[in-house]
Amino acid sequence: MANGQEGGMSMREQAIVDKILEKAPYAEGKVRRERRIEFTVPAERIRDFLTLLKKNNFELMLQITPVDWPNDGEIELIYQIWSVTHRTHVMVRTRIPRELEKARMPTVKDIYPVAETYERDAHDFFGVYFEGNWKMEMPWILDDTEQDIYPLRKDFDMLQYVKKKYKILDRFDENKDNYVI
Amino acid sequence: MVDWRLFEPLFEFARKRSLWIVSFCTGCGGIEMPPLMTSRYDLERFGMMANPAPRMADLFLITGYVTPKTLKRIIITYELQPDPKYVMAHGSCPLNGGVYWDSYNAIKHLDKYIPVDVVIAGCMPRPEAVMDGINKIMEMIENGTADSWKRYKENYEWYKKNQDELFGEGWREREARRWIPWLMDKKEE
Amino acid sequence: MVAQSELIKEARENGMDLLPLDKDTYELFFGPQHMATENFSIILKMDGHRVVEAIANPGFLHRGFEKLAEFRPWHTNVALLLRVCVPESDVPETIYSMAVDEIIGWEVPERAQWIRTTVLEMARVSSYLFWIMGLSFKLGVYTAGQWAAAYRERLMALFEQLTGARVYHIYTIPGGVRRDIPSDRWLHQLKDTVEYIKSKLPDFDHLVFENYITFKRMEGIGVMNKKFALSEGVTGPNLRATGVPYDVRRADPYLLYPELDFEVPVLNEGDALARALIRRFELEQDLYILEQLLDMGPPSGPYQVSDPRLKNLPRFKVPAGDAFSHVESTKGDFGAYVVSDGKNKPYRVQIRGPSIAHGIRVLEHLLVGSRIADVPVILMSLDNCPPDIDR
Amino acid sequence: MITSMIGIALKAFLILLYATFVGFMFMGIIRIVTARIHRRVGPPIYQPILDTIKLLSKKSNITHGLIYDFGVLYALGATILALMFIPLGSISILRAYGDLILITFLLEIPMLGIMFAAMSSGNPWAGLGSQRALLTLLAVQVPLGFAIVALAEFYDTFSTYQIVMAQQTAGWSITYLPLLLAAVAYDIVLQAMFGKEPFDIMIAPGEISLGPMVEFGGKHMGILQIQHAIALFAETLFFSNIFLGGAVVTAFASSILNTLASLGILLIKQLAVLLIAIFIGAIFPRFTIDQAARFYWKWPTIIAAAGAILAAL
Amino acid sequence: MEEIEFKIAPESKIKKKPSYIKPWLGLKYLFKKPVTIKIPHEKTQIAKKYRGFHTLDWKKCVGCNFCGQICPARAIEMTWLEVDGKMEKRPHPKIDYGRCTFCQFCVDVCPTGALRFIESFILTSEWEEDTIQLFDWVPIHPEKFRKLQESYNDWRFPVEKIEFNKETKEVVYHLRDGEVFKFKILGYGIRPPKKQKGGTDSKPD
Repeated sequence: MANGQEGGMSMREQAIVDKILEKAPYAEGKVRRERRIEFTVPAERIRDFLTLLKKNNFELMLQITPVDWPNDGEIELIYQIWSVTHRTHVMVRTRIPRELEKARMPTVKDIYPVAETYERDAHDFFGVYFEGNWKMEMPWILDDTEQDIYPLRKDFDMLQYVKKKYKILDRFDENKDNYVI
Repeated sequence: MVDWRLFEPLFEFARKRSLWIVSFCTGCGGIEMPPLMTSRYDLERFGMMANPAPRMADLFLITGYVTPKTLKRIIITYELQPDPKYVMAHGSCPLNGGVYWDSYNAIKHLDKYIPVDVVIAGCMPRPEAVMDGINKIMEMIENGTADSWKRYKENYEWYKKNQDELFGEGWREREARRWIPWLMDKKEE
Repeated sequence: MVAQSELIKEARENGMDLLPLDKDTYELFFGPQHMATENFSIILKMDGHRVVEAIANPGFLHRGFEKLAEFRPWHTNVALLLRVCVPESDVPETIYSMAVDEIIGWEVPERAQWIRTTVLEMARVSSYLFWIMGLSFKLGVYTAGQWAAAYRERLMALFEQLTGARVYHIYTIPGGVRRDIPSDRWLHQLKDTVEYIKSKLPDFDHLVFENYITFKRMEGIGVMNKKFALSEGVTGPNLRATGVPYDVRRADPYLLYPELDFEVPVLNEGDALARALIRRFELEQDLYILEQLLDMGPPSGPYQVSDPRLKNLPRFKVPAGDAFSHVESTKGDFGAYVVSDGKNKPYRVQIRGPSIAHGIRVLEHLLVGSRIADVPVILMSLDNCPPDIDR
Repeated sequence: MITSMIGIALKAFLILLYATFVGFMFMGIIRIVTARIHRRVGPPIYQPILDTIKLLSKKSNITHGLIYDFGVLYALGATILALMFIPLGSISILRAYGDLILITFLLEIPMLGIMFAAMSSGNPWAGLGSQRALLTLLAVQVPLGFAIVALAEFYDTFSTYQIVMAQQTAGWSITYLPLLLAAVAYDIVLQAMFGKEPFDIMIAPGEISLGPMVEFGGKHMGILQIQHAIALFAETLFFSNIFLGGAVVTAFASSILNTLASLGILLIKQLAVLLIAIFIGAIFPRFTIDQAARFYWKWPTIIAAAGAILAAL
Repeated sequence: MEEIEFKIAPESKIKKKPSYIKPWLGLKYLFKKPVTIKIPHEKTQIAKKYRGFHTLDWKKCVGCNFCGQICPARAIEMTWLEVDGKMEKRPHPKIDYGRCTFCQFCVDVCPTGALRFIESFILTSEWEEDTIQLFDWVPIHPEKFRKLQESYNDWRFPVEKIEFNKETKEVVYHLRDGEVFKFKILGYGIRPPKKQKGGTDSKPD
C-alpha cells in the first residue's frame, strides 16, 4: 500500500481542499495523503462547514470520533466523512472544552441524519452534549449504573472503578495485587 | 401414589440424553454454537437442541464474557427455566474476567451471580472442548453432582445480595420500566 | 416540540406503571433472548402483527475496547480489537494494523500483503457462508443453513493451519503477519476448498436464492432508496443494493486489490431480496478473487517488516500521529482511527463498525409498518452484527 | 356386557399405546430424515421418548391457572378421541360413528386447547402465536372442506369406514382424478397440521420463539409431546385411510395375523405420507401468515373445489 | 457522480428467477454419507501449530517478564518457586487460564524460547473451589507434556488435579500418568520475595 504523502497524486485532493476553503475562509485545510484530507474548523462554525461539505458531495458520514486531550483541557471531535463521488476521506477537526457543562456542541443530525447515532455514542462515552438531539438521554450502550461516568475520558480510573464495582479481581490468589498496566 | 423415586435412574438417563439448550448466546462464544448445532459437529446426536423458549430449556451455555446488561437478562432467563437446570460457562471470561479483566463493563466472577456447573477453558473454546464440557455435564448428571440449581435455591439470599450490589436494589422493576417514557406517543411539535 | 427529557421527568414523577399506549397496541421486547437477534434487542410497539414503532437497544456486548486498547502494547491490541467483529475477525485486525503501519510509515512486504489479502477474502467467504446460514435459519429453510455451516468448517480448518486458531486468529499484526504460510500443501488445500465451495453454490441457490417462497418473503420488504441510504451512512452490500456503486476495495484500494479483477454488483431495488442477491453474488466474486490470488501465488520474501524494535514488543513505540484506514467487510465499510502520542500504547483507537449505521436508525426506520415475521428477515438482510455496534 | 366393556377398554388402551409408540417413532423419523437431508447423523430414533420422559420428570412446574392446565389436557383428550374414531385396519372402537367431518373436527380442536392454555399464560409471543394458529386453522378450512365434500360426493357417504371398505373393492381413492385432486389439497393442508414448513407459521422459532409453546415447560410440554405424537399418528392414519386405501386384510385365517398385516400395510402408507411432509418441510422456507392464508384460499382451494365438482358430476 | 472505472456486474448476472421445482434438488444428499464428525468415536485433526496450552522449560526460563508485559489479559504473573526445598534462581510465569486468550504473544516475545505452546486445548472442570485450581498453573516441561499428549492423544490438560494450600502456598500437581509434582510458591513479582516478606517461613539456600 503506497502512502504517497506528497507528489502529483494528491493534485485532485488539493483541488477539493482549495474549492472548499474558498467558500469557508474560517477553516484550515490540508491534504494528508492520497484520498485523505483534513480540515480544522472552530466549533461554532461546524454546522455551516458540514452543510458546505454535504453540498460538495461528501455524502457518507463514517463516524464522529471524540479524542480526549486532558493536558489541553479540550475534547477534539473529528467528523469523518467519506465522499463516494470524490472517493476521498475527510476529517473535520474541531475542539471544545472538556468540562462537562461546557462540552456542548450543536447537533448535525439534520445535515447527516446518521450523526444522531454517533452523537449518542459520543455522549455516552465522553459526556459531550449535542444540543438539539432529542435522543441524547435515551439509553444507549451503557447501563443505568454507569449513567454518570464517562468511561472513555482519560481521567476515568478504570482499575479503581473495576475494583470497586466487581470487588475482587483475581480468583486464584488475592495476594496477587501488583497489577501494572 | 406411585413412588417416582423408582424411576429416578430412568429420569436421570433421559435428562442426560435430552439437554435442551436455551438459545441465548451471551458473548463471542456464540459464534461456535452454530457449527456445534449444525452438520459438522451435530450436537443433536446427543439429543441436544437449541430451544428458543427458556421454559423448556435445561442447559444454559454462558458463551463467553458477560456484561452487566446481559447479566440481568441471564438471571431472568435462568430463573424462568424449570428445575433441574444446568449451567456451563464457556471460555476464560466468566471464570476470571478473561481478556476483559480490567474492563469496566464485563463481569469478572460469574459464580457470584448465578451458579455454574462446568467451566471449560479456551478463547474461544473449540467445539471439541465444548463437547467435552457437555460430556462432563452428562457425567455429572449421572452421578447427581450437577446440583447448581439446588445451590441457587439454597443460597438464593447470597446470590440476590450480590446481584443487588451490582445492579442496585430493585433492578428488575427499573429494567421493566426503563423504556416506558420512550415508548409513549411523542407529542406533536 | 416538548423535550423528551421533560416527558421522562413527568413520567417518573407520576410513578407511571403501565404503558400509556393506545389500547390496540402493545409492547414486545424482541431479544436479546431470541433466536433472531442474538445479543441485540429491539423494543417493538406492535399493533396486531404490524410494527408501529421500533427502538433498537444495543449494548449487550459492550466491553469498552476503545478504553482497553489504551492500556495494552501496540501489537497486543490485535488480540483485543479483533473481537469487535466476531464472524469476520480478520477485518478489525487488518484495519488496525494498516492504520499503525501508516503512522509508522512501514511498507509492508509483498508476501505479507498477499497473505493479508488472502486472509481477508477467506474471512469474507466464511462470513458470507455464516450469513447464508443465518438467513436460511430465519427463513425456515434449515437445510441450506446446515450445509453452509458445514462447508464453512473447511475454511475454519484452513484458518487453523495458517493462524493457529479457528475464530480469533490474532494473525495480522502491524508490520505484516505473525506466521508464514505453513506449506505448499496449504495452498493446494485452499484451492480445493475454493473449488468445493464453488461447486456447492448452486445448492444454496436452489434452496434459498431461487426458491419461490424466498422471493415471496423478501421481495419489497425493508425498502430503502439511494438518498436515504447515503444520508444514513449505510455502506457495503446494503448500499450497493440501492444503486450506489461504492466498494472500499475499489474506491479506496488497499493491499493487492488494485491488481485483482472482480465485479461490483449493484441493484436498484433496495429491498431485502436485492441485498440478499448482492451478497450471494459477492460470495461468488470472493471465490473468484481467491482463485486469482492462488494463481498469482504468494510472492517470495519476508512476511514481516524487519525492524530491530520488533524484538522488544512490550517496549515498541510508535511515533506520534494519527491515521484512518478502512476495508470492505461483508457488512460494509469497516474503519479504524488510531491516534498515537509516541508511547508504547495507543492514545486512542476507534473502530467504526458498519452496523452502527444500518443497525440502529435504518433498522428502526425499516421495521415500521412491517409484519412481525419480517423483522428477522430484515435484520438478517441488513446483516446486522451487534458486536461492532457495541464494541 | 361387562366383559365386552372391558374388552373394548383394553382394545382402546392397546390402540392408544400403539399409536403413542408409533407416533413417537414418527417424530424420531422426522428428526432423522431431516438430519440426513441436512447431511448430518441426527439423534437416535427414540429421542422424542427421552425428551418426553425428561419433560415429565421436571421437578418444578409453572402453571398459569386452571385454563392453562385444562387446555393441555383438552388437547390430549381431543386427539385421543379422534384416534378412536379412525378405523385402524379392522380394529377400531368407534369406527361405526367415524364421520369424516367429526374426525376432521376432532383433529383440529387440539389446537384450540393449546391456544386456550397459551392465551391464559399472558405471554405476548404466545398471543401472537395463537393468533397465527387461529388464522392458519381458518385458512385451512376452505380446501379441507372441499376435499371432504369431494370424498363424500364420490363415495356417497360420510363414514370413514365405508370409504375404506369401498376402496378395498374399487381401488385407492387417489386413482380417481377428482379424489386425486382432493388428496393433493388435503396433503397441503396436512403440512400445516403437522406444523412443518412452509406452514409452521404458528411455531416459527426464528420469529416468535415457538409461539403458543413458549410458556409451556415441564409436564405441560410433556403432555403436549404425547399429544403431538398421537396427532401425528392419527393424521397420517386418517389420510392413508381415506385416500390411500386403508388396509383391511382378510387373507389369513387367523384374525391376529390379519390385524398385524393390516397394521403393517397402514404403517407403510403412513410413513409415505410422513416422508412427503418431511421433504416439503426440508426444502421450503416459511410463509408469513397472510401469504399462507392467501395461498390456502387460492391453489389448494381451487384444486379441491375442482375435485369436488368433478366428483359431483 | 464521477465516472466509474471499475467493473459493475450486469444485473442479469445477479438476479435469479424464482422456482417451485428447483428446491426439490435440495433432497439430493438424503442418501449420501453425512459430513458429521462423530466426536466420541472419531478424532478430529488438530492443526500442527494450534495455539493451545503453554509449556515451559524451567531450565531455560530466565524470568525476564517479557511474557507478563506483553500479555493483553495480564494472565501471566512471575512467580518465585521453591522445588524440593531449593528456590529457583529466576521467577517463572504462572498462567491463569481464567484470563488467557491463547494469543501466544508471550511465546513470540520469549527471548530464550523457554515458553512454548502445544496443541492440547481441552480443560474441563467443575466449578468448585478446589477443582477450579486447574486453571492456574506454572506450565510443565514441554517434553513431559508432549509425552502425555502422545500417550493419551485426546488433547487434554496434562494435570488431573492441582492442590493449592492457601496458607502454606504449597502446590501439588497430580499429572495424568500418576506422577506427583510438588513445589511451593514463595511470592510474586520480578523481585525476589525475601526482600518484601522477610517473615515467610520459607528459607532456601
